Amino acid sequence: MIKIALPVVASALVLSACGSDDKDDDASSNPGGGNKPTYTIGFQGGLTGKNAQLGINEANGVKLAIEQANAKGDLPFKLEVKTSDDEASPDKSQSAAQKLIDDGNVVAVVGPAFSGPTKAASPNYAAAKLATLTPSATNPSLTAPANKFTALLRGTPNDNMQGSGMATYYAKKLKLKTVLLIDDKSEYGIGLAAVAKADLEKAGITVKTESIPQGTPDYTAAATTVKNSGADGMIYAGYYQDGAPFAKKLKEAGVSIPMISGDGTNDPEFIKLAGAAADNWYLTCPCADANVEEATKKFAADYKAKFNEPAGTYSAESFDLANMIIEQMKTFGAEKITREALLNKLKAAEYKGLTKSFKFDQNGEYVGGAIFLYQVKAGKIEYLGDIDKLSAA
Amino acid sequence: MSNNTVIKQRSAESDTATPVIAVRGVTLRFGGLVCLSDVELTLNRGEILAVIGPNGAGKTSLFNSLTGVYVPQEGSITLNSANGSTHALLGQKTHVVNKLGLARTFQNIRLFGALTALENVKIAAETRQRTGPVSIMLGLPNARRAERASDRRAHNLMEFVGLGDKINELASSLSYGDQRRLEIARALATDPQVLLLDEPAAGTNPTEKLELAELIRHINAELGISVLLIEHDMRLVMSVAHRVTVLNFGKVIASGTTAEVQRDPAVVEAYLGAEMAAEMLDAQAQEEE
Amino acid sequence: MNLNEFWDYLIPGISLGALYAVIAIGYTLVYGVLQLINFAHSEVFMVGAFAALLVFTKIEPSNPSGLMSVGLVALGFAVSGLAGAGTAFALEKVAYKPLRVRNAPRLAFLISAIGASFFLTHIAGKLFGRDPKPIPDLFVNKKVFEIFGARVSVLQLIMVGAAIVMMIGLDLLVNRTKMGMGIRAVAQDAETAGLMGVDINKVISRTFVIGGLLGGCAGFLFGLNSQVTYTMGFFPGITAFAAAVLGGIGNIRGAMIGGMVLGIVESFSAWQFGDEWRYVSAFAVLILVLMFRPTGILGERLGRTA
Amino acid sequence: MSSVTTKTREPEASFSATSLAKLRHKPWYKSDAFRRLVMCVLLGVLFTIMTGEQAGDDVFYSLNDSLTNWPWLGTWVAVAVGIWALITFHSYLLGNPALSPVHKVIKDATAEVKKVTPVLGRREVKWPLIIALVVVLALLPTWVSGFWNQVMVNEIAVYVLLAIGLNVVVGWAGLLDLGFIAFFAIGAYSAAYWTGKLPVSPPVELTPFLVIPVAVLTCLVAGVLLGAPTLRLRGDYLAIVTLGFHEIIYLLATNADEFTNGPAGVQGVPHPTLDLGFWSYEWTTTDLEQYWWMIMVIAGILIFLFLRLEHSKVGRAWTAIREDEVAAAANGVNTVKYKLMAFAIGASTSGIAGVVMASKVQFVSPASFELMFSVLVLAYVIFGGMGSIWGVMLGTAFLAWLPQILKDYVDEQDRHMYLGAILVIMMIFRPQGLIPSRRRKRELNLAKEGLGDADAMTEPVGGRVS
Repeated sequence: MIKIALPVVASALVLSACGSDDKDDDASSNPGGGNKPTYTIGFQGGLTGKNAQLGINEANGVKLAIEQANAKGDLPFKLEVKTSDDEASPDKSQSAAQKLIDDGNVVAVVGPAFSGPTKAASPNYAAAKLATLTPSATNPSLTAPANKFTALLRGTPNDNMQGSGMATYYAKKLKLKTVLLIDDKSEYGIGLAAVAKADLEKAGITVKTESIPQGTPDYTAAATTVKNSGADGMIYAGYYQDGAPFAKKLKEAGVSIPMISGDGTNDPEFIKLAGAAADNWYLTCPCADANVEEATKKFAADYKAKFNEPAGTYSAESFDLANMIIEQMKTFGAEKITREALLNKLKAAEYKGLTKSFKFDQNGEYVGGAIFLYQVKAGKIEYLGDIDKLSAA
Repeated sequence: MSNNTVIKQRSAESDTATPVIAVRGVTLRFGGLVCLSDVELTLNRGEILAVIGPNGAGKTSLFNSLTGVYVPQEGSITLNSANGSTHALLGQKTHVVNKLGLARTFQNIRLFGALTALENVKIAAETRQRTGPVSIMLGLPNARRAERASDRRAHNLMEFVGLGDKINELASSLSYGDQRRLEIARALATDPQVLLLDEPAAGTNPTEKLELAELIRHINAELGISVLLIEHDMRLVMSVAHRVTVLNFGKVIASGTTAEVQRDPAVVEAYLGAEMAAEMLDAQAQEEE
Repeated sequence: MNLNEFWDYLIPGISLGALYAVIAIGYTLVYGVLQLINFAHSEVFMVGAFAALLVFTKIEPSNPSGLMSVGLVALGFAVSGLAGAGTAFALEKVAYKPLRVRNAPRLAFLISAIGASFFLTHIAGKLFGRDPKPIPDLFVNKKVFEIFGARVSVLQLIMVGAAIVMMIGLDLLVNRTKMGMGIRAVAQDAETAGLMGVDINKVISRTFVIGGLLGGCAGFLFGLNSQVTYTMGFFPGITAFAAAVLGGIGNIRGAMIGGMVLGIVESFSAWQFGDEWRYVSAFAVLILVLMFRPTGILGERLGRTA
Repeated sequence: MSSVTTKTREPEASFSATSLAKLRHKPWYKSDAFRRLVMCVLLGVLFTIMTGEQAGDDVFYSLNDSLTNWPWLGTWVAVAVGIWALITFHSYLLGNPALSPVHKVIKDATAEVKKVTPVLGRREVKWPLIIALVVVLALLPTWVSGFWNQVMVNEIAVYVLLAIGLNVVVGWAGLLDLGFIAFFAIGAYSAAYWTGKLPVSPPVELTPFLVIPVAVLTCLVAGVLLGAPTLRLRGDYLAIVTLGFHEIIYLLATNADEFTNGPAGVQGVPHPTLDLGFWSYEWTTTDLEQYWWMIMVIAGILIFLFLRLEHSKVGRAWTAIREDEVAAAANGVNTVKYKLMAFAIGASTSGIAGVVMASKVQFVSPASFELMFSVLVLAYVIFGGMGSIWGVMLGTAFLAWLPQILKDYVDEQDRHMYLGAILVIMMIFRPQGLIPSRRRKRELNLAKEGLGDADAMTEPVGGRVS
């Protein structure tokens, strides 16, 4: 027994020690001088496990932002990135957070990616006064003051806005009578669906609900359910990975009612996966047209060049949030950046990014933000405009 | 439990004519294959009954039916306990049958090989104790007492079967004959009224066979346990059994004392084939003349 | 509950069940000869799908139809079947045979299989990307037939047809050929079969190859039906394993029946209770059946099916 | 029976020497050395892919990149061929290995260890060692960083608790349970329910410590409810039933939104508090050491209780059932009762772990209870050496620690690839696990020799082929 146990334990301890030795070299130990100080922006999200692709998209967005900021050469400091994988699991989230908290160089964090891990890790971040800017945790309850998640800033409109945007469009513009509301049993999906349902019912529309969980082996039955539901409009609250095969089956089943989905589906990949079946789908997004502006085009090209895949859902949002952090860090000038000071600056900051403008209220909630509507036409996501304006017209 | 009641003395004075086990009209089928057909068998209290028969005659199937491993389709098996109660054994679970007082050994020894000899016996002894997991985990006095008692009982039984010096050896490392005896000790540890021995002499050498015969008689006489014995070795059967029942093709073809059965033409035929049997019987008749 | 809806849900149930059945055969065959759960079979299925994806991404068929489509589908079967067979073969050689030679306990095989499954999943993720990818259209003719008022797509016909052909072929193979006799012999009693001169290693290897072939083809059909991802094997794998057990593991016909039953149960529960209860119903049916028939619906071993 | 194939080919006397030689001659491509070479080259290619680039949008990217990266590919293949050469020609290259200095050092070291091992078993050596180990473990959190502290509590300690429970089921009673995390979930949701955090409110609100007995009871009942009808199933059937049970519990947690709040989970499960009248303590988010010590105490109590059980009639009865169910029943062991007991004990341990997890993380959602975790915890137990509490704990600690440490050395997304590879390699070279229990080891040896008819888990597969 000892023969095996000793070497295993010993090597474990040695390796653990090596792995975490960056704890000591705090940024404050080499202030100014000839060398620029080095700071790290952390990223926490699920890089493995369920929906890993979203976490990877976000991590890549952050990496790209930091690489570009360093390359520009106008920073009074050097930036590094440190990713920490929480496997999209709440109980792994605390240690992932701690990894970033432990590293004295980390001054702010982009993430956590999902609401569950955010809920689990936010008390730890709050205790460490380490700012976390989440690009994709949309659960409305996160910013409730009772939680005391004082270091959490939500860099995305919560479920409420998109859900009500969809409801508004269906109620006022298309004037539908019965809407079938489908969620994918992900946190994002049920949150979005709950808001949409409340708003649709408020507008006097009959709502039918269905759940089609992620990774359903065959969407034919689901498509049949939609076909037979008698609804004259459908909302799909989920991600494109599942939305795409579902769209294919809907097309095969001959469903032709209006279909709308949120930013989880608003992605070029949706069209790539669903092909012609994606046509006519409405897609909402709290982000203005991503295809028109030069800056976004450049971002898309740079991203593709670096990661050899197109920028995915939340890549640009994470890119924005990282840049927002960098911008605030610049305001420190030669001064030493502390977590708390940066957190306070970020709370008050305003930043115009590629996707939208970022600003937070006193609870860390994203402020403002119109919801924009897109539609897939002939294999392209086309910009239709602000939902409120479209519906008013 | 005190030391001297560990091996209970069951009085041999009880009426030897009352059957402990009565098998009536038992028929066991597997699909179309009839293993036992209308088997009748009576084991009287305090006797040693041998069940003999050629290979495949259904002897082990009979044992399995008695102990609840197989459930025969027809018939009844009754156990008349020493305390006067009667139990139907048919369809009972194996461990319940054991609790009612039937213990058995196996033709192909089935010991718990990774445990020591003593532990094998203890397992069986402990099935008669009522201590639960909670009192064991908390180390309550009754659990400790029970552990000590089973330890003592196991030691005594090991001595009884003559393995007193091998208690700490692994069951699988014992010699064949010792394993047979360990299996008997394990069966005795459940404090049975009836002991079912399935070919206990198979694979043992002549000396061991003699010792085994001695042990069986001992068990029967000293402990007052009725014994049902399956055996191929005729010398052993003739030396220990009070009565013999002969099975062939799942049917009882003869039953009686050893001498009666030996002369039964049907038995001889079953063992030797019709022609040989005729010759044998002729020869016997001539001898007697 | 009207009759039209009944057909509407029965047909996807059957086509999904046919896929489950084909995968389940892979589990059942291996269980038959080795009495162990080949946990990594779901990855064989995934590799089959990726093989088809690679080939068709390279070919980039543009608006294929008619004979061209038939050829492409046949190519898909060939490629994915070969890839599946190859993966299963390698799997046996790397994750099972060394353990067999060392007389490892059965649970070690299970863990080895789980390890192999992890490894294959994630190396596929690394090698081919972690985002789902579509298999290009192999037939533009998406014509939908009406059978009893229910819609049946070409793909569903292909799925069911292929499954039936594979199952009949396998049944003939196992029951009518010398190779099948070897498999049955090993399934019944490996030791005796070995003494009779059956090369057990070869039989086991072949069993894996056959199972892998079917699994790979199922992966291709599955990918065609939705899309290809590195994690796509896990749940169909679990369900197919459940199907194999439901039918009586080790029994080929049992696997077919089990797969069909689970496919239909899933589809009907999607209809009656909603899609989110699909696996709940499937596993509830499994547990209930096993409570009353502890060895599954048919409950025999591979060796005794003939 | 382990030499089946070799014995069947006894050459007869009529064969001439040359014809025999011909029979024995294998073509070069069938020789072991050549096969090994092919294996090694393939492994080299595999390593190239494993260490290559992550593919993205283009499915061919990684293939093209890795397989045209000649220096890299060449290095790996060269290393592989080098290893092959070493294996095949080691006697030429190194001389007789038995004489080489390295060999001697290893041999001496093992001899030394073997000499020490029995000494360690002696009472006066053993207890001080155990006490020292406990002290070291207790001090451990004060030496490591906060990150490792979190890992130790959330990922290692909680899973060690789980593994201790699963060891009772798998290691001792020999039941193959692929749905163990279901009870973990029941425990965690019990904690959420009884502290009033679920959408449905409980009759009385309890503190986490008081929830533990309630959760234990709930899991006990759940274990019995699942076990009673299914425990008569054979090994593999039981495996799929438990797996199904897990999936049902998981989907109930996900789908029954009105009761569990669905995938969004429930937040704010309170930290435990201890009030002994004269002294009270409240755990907080930053109290990592205190959590570690709390779990150490819980684990210590469980280990103490379970070891007693193992060395009692219950443990012996489990061994008996594992080895030969028929013989056990024939000797009066109520097999169903004992199996059920193991199942229930395991389930309630899992429940304790669930409560601890819920109140440490303060958040419960289905994402913590995915099927993969049930599979993983079984792998942990077997990797450590089922049946031996120490082995199981070490194995779990190692495998839970490994993905965390790999974070620093490999791409985070690739960690499970390495984990998988390690599982396979470990099972090939040490199928009995890191520290197998003595009884289990004996059973394995018996089964290998074809003597014992061990339980479904130790019995070799495929009829023991040579």
